[in-house]
Amino acid sequence: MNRREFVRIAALTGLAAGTAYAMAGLADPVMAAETGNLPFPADEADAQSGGILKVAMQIQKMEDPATYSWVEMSNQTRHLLEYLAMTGPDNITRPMLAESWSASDDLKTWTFNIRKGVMWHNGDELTAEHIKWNVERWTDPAIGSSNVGLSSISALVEEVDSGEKDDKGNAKMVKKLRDGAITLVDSHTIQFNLSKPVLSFPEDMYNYPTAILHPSFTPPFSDNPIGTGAYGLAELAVGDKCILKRITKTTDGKDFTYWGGKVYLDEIHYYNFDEDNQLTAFAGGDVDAIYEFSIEQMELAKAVEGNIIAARTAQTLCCRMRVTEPPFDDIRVRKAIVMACDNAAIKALVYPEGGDIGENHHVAPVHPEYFELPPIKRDVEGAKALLKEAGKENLEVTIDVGNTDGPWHQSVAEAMRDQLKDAGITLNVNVMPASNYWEIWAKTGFGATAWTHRPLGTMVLSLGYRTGVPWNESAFASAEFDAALDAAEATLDVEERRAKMETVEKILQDAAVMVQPLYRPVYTITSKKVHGYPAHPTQYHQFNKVWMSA
Amino acid sequence: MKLIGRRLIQMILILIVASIILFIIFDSDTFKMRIALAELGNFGVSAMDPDDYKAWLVKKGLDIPFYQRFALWVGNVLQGDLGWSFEKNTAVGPLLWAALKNTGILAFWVFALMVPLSLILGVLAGMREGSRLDRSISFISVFTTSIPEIATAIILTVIFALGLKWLPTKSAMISGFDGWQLMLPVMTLVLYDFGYVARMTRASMAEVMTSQYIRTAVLKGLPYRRVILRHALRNALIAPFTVIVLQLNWLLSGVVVVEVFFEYKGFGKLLLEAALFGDIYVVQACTLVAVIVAVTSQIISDIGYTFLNPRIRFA
Amino acid sequence: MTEQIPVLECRNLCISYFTRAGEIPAVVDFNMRLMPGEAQGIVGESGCGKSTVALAIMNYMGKNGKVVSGEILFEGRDMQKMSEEELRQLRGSRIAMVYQEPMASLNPAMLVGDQLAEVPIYHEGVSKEEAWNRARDMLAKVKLPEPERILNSYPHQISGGQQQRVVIAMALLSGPKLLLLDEPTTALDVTVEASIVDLIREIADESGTSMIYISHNLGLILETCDRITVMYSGEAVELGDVDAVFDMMRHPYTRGLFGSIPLPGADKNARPLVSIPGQLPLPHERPRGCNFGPRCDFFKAGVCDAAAIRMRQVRGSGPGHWSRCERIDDIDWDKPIAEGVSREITAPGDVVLKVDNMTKHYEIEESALFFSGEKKTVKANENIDFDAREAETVAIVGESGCGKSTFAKVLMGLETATSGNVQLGNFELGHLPVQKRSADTISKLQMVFQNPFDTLNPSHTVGSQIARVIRKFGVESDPVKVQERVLDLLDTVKLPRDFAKRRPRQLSGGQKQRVGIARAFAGNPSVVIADEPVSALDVSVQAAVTELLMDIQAEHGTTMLFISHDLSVVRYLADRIVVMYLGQIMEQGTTDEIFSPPYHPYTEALLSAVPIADTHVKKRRIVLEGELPSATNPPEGCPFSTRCRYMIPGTCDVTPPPLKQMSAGHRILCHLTDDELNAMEPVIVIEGAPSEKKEVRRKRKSVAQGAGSKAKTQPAAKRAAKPKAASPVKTTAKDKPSRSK
Amino acid sequence: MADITIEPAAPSILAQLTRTRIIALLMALVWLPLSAYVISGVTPGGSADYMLLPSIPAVILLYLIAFRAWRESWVAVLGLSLVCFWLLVAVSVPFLPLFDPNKPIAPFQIPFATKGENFYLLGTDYKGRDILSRTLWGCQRVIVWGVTATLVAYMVGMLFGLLAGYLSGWWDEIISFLGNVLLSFPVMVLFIVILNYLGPSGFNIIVAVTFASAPAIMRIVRGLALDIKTRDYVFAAQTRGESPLWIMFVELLPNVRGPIIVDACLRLGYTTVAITTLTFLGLGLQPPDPDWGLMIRESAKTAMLFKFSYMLIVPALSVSSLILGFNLMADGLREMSLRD
Repeated sequence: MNRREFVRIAALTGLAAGTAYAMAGLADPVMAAETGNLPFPADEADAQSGGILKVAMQIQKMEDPATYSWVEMSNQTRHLLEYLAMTGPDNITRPMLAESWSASDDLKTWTFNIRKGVMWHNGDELTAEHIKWNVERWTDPAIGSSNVGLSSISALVEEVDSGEKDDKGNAKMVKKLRDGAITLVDSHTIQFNLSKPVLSFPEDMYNYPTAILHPSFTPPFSDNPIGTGAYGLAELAVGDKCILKRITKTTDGKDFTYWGGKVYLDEIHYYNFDEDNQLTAFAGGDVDAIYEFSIEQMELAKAVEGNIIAARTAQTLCCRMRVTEPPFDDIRVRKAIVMACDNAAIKALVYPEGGDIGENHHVAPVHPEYFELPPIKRDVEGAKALLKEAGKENLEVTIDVGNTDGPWHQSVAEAMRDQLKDAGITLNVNVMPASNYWEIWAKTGFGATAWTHRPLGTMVLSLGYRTGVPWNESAFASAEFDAALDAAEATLDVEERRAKMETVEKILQDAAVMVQPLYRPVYTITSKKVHGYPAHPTQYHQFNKVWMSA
Repeated sequence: MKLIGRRLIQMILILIVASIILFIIFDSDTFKMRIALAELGNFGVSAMDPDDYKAWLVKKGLDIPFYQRFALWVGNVLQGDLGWSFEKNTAVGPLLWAALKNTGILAFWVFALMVPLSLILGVLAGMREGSRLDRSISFISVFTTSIPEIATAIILTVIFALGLKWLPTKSAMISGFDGWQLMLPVMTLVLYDFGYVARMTRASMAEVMTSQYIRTAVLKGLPYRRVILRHALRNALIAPFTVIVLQLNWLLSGVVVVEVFFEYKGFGKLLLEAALFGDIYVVQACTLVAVIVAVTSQIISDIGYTFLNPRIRFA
Repeated sequence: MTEQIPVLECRNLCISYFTRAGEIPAVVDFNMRLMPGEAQGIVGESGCGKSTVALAIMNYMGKNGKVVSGEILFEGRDMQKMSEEELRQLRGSRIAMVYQEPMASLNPAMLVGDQLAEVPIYHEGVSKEEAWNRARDMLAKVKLPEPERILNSYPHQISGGQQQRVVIAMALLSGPKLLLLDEPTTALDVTVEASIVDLIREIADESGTSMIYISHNLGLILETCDRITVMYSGEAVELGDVDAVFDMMRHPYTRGLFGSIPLPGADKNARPLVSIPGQLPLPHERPRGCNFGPRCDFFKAGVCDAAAIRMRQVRGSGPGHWSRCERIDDIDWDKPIAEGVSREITAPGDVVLKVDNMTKHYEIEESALFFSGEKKTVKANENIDFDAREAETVAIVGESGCGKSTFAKVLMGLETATSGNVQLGNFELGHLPVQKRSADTISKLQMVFQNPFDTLNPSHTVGSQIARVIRKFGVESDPVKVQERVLDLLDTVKLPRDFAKRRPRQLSGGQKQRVGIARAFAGNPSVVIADEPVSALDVSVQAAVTELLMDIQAEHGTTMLFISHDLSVVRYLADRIVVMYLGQIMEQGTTDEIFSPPYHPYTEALLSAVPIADTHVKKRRIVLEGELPSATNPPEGCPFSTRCRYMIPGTCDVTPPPLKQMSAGHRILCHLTDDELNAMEPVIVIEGAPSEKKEVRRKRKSVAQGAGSKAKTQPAAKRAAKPKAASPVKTTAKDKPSRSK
Repeated sequence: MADITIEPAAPSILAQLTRTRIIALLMALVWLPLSAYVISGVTPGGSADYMLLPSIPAVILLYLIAFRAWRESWVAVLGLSLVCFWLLVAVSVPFLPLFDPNKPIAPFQIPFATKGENFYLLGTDYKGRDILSRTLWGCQRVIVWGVTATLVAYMVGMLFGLLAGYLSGWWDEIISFLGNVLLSFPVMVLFIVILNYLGPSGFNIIVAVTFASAPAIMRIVRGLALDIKTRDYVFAAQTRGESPLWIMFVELLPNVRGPIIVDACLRLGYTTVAITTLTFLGLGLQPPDPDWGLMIRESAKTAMLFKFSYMLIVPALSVSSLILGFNLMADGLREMSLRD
């Protein structure tokens, strides 16, 4: 167990981060220990208060935070609405509105201690009751929150007959909170009783739609924005701008004190720019920071004065083959395709700066339980031999590409096309609009699907590769794999889990389900005036300790 | 006046036809899916089963057949309600007015510069057809008109914004109105458009100058000034007048690329974004405006033509 | 007289245009002396340089025209040496001009009053009010009714005749010493032309202004001028007193010109017209020596083409009579021009075409998708009733808007008759549109069109256009035979066979008209409608085409309906004449019956209006008043009642006139009694001695009546562009001079 | 753009030129292989390249013929030279020693840069693709789609124009009304709506251009047809009992051609602008094959810097020069037709 891992485990077990760092013998330059269990970075000595941070981002609407569908939406409210936990730029999750948490050994009971003295913008104090109200709301079928899909929350609900019938006359099932799933221990302690073990409960609590709302909330949020954050909403114009200002008074006129210590910025301004134009807006001096720029814009970014920030992520592209569709039902074909590809070369071509090489098993180096398998090697001759064996010489296949995460998908596919040519495989790249791709992503024989970053590797594998799960786009089915994954997921200890992950990763890699060439970095840029800007893997804006020099 | 009546009725017919077609187009599954994607995100949509999707459509009011939505929309528009933008999550009316206001400012300056420039150059060139001045002006106007707006925008940006750094690159005007940011878009449009109007003016002037009544005027012994100012200009400016008014219509097209390139928040950008999003009511409203502007400019040009041309006025 | 300074003198004037192709001499060695009060006519075919002379006098040559040598003296001062400002002061004040197209010559966007007032304001510096007053007076002087209304009108609000009067008034406003008239009546209807000519003559008599009258019409010159200059291909070929030149032509071209116009004495069978062979040389292709040489019967190599020909004084004539003929003394001028080959008279046969009470009404409405305007009925043809026999030529005569074209359309099946019948042989086709007619019927009825530039499709070869007709009408279908037939037809119209491969662009106007005739006769028609087939051609070509048409007609025994506005031509070639006015037949009868009393009052006026280039002819002067009514709103009663000088109030303007049978085929539609009609005197009398002419003219002047007559639109005949000699022609056609280079 | 008024008189120079069958043959020789090459989307470098080989002399021959005919108008000759230059590039680009236009080599090489043994005359783009190669290859797509779209628009516009102009009556009312409906949309709105609906591709650009241009063409042709149908030769054909179709296509159509050629040159320019602009807006031709609008689009977000502005300037100047060529040609032809 290295030190970084230790910190992570400590956090998972509910130790205060600072303590964990101290135990790991880290100098802890980043995380505040002395300010007492805060998830934010330490205050910098020369930090100056005041100033407006202008950020270019797409401005979305603020309807119901429980049904957010875009990261941008959550960024707009991230400094108003806060979460039980917070995953930092280092991919480590720390307590936020919760002070600490603990899990039972079977990982079926999670107890959260709610931070005391957290004040709502209307003057109320945050209690466990409020948390319960939020969790109940997420599980309300009428709300339709995607949080129900989180493994943690799904373990709190049961399917019941809604009493209605669908078109075919079958009983319509709805998910409802189980009785006794939530127990209020005291005013600041809440306990979740799960139906199955869940490892990622704290990580789930920083999933962007899990922001904690005041019980007085009615959508849209922008009409009556009450949160616990340091900032309030001053103006929102969708597709134009979103202006946040420091809160000094509660709505009932009292002085507002923020629980999270010092914040520096007076105002945070989001201005709407398309992703393509954010960097040029930055270059033109309109904004101080941007949501993201693409790899194509790297050279432009380098030429502009500013700090380029690259975040390591688990965001990836899975060029996955559906194992039930011919010719991919033949593992020799899949293997040949995988072997003929050179992931390292593709990564170097598509994302020369930052990022990680993919290893075709969908566990990223940034994941804590990542087990490093031997590097995969390109083997063109082997591929040819396999094809010959399978009687599929001069194989011609088509890959569907939707560029759902940007044109780099296509670059990957084209690079693959060139590499596969060496093995005598003809790859046709079928480019289609993103919306069309999402209609066929789970059905097509060969498709390039983007997977987003998730804090734990097991989370992804559970979602995408267990037998029969809805998002199992490759139709991969292996009892062995499921069992190995179960074992890993039941293990709280990271070191142990990592060991178990070897089998999991190996099974998936050997099944040659996908060519996963890379984990892409996420780039952003800030002006030299901006200090402490976080490089978050999922582009979550955490501006509490960001400050502007004059 | 009967003509105007005809035009107005024609306009209403066009509007009805156009908006029905738009409703049909945007009724397609592709567009609904596009709205869903934008609203719910990629994974959000892919996680939906058909029932959920249907429910979502019901929630958005997109499950209603297009003809019913059309009828509803017509009713609302007649009451001054232009509908709701899916993308911007706001009423279309204010959105459209803000965009039109910005485009209006742009158009005002474009016209304020382009009209005198092109008329003066056109008249100077047409006055002495074939002279060196005429040929220079003609060539310059062919030249500038030949450079598409996107290229003009690039060249001006490279020179004035990137190279000399005199002007800002983009015109998003995020911190309020800024005249400097208006300059590149205006220059682009003026540069592209003036040549066309100047050429029309020149052709009209040249034609008038060879006409027999100018010969009559000269052979009547009138001073050259009088011949030009009293006899030639009045007739020569009839055609450019209508052309200029019709440029309004062109401008609505022309601004799209300029506004998108310079990030200027006007009508063109709104339209393009709404169309790409599948934001039916915004597209409808923009089309409404576009057609009204087009037909109105036609009416104005008709009236102006009639007014300026006694041959028609007193027919 | 000799002491007087000429108002204008042109000495050895040479004018050239400078184009990319180089210098093109437009006028060469032009001399003219115009004394005060004198009226000088310049006559010539298109492209002869007559308008260039006028514009050179005004010093308005455009940017590429230039006086190369010689001088123009205005009252003794060289205009070339004047400054712009001096010129400006002359123009419009001392020298004024009247133009061919009155509508185009007036600024459409200015009130007539303003345009008139400019003249005194800028030349005499008078106040605006004073200027308007003068303008008003001047309008009254040019006999415009309601001058006040006209002053406050825009040009398009008044009729063509009135516009021309306005232009004349504008020219006269500052009492010019010299008035230039450039084809001032060409764009007008015949009856309107007559009244304008009348006005011009009156002005000349009254004010003592010198005039230069440019025209292609010899008759007009005779009626208006004292002296005449005949121009050919940029040169004056003959000049002298009008009488001297008309009675003692001393240049072959002048003689040729007279030979090709049908004068009252001519007869199509006994004394056919004699055309001048060949055609006008292009300005940059003029031959050496005499320009007329290649077309001249008296051409003598070595004499006529040796060097530029000088003007020579004509011996035995008046002092000012000159001719540019090298062989002036060698030619026996008294010997009549070689006569045309006379034709055998073919007696008219059975009735081929019978038009019985045919009426055609149009409904016009303001067409729109959603508005229906009021419907108006245009009575284009009303009770047309006549017949035509085999081998007969029936002429339909009338001014613009008389319904000639509609009638042709009904015959051809492009329109159907509203009522009545049209029978071709025994076959009824008045209600049968062309699509429903059999190829046979269609081929029996063919047409020769007016405008040579429109008659052939510029995109197809001559041969293919004729061949199409042959195939279409099923005359031949075998390609070889079709081709043979095409060549035969070209022979028939006297065109070289290789023309079959040419495109219309490469043909001259006359040649195109020949092809048009070949096409019409390709299907062996029994009736040919010729719609003003020669009116757009130059005079010297007209005769040739007319003759050709009649030769073929005579040969095939074809019936011809000859539509024309020109009574001289009609008189020459028609057997019978139908006179139409506002869609109705006013009078019909044999040519003799029409040209001698009793007349319909309209026929009488029409006869009087036609200018005749013969000093032996005496005309009664009848000038029509009022305007040509609109066909959409014809007068009640007799259509001619608004302009008729015999109008009986209460009868003519209320009751439609009865049809009077004067003799077997002579019918007149009029309220006048037979006695009144019979009491009419002949309009045209041919007299013996040329010397009486002067008196005749004086007399005419006293009869002359000015009136604001109106031409509704310009005659269709004039709409066509004048044949341009400039079209790129490379031909070896018969009517092309064989040039010595 | 609003319509340009065209002198109805058939310019004789044009008529003379178009008459020549050779020219039609040469044009076909250039056009058919080139459009087949681009539209079928064959991979360059294959044997398909050789079908462009005969087009090269054809372009040169065409240029010489037109040069001779138009030499008096330097405006027309200049325009012709520009257009023929790009046409020559389009047919000969597979044979030029260029880098693969889609192959990333070394990104952000400025013009005249030498890296390794490679020399980049116009530099490379953000992906490291050679700009010179992309520009030259790009003209193929621009020219082929532009001209094809214009051609189709003309066919449709002329057909309807002839129907409306010659048949008049209800045909005219209906066609003119539909034309007005389409003309009432600002062109860009029409493009956006159509391409947005059909999806961005070359074929859909043809559809969109047809919808946008055909009404204007229809108007011009209708006007010409209205004029021509009063000519005596049409009258003659009618009185000969020819069918309306025959009259429209044999009598009217060839005579409409003259004035239409000037308009066609202008419209080729508009279409080129439209394709470039639409591609820039993301509604036109799709990546990765090179196209000027696409190059601008890609560079506008990756190279908005003075030192990288060559990436924008090169395609911008290329498209401008092609359009300038079309416009100058139109201008020269009109001037010549007016002179005669």
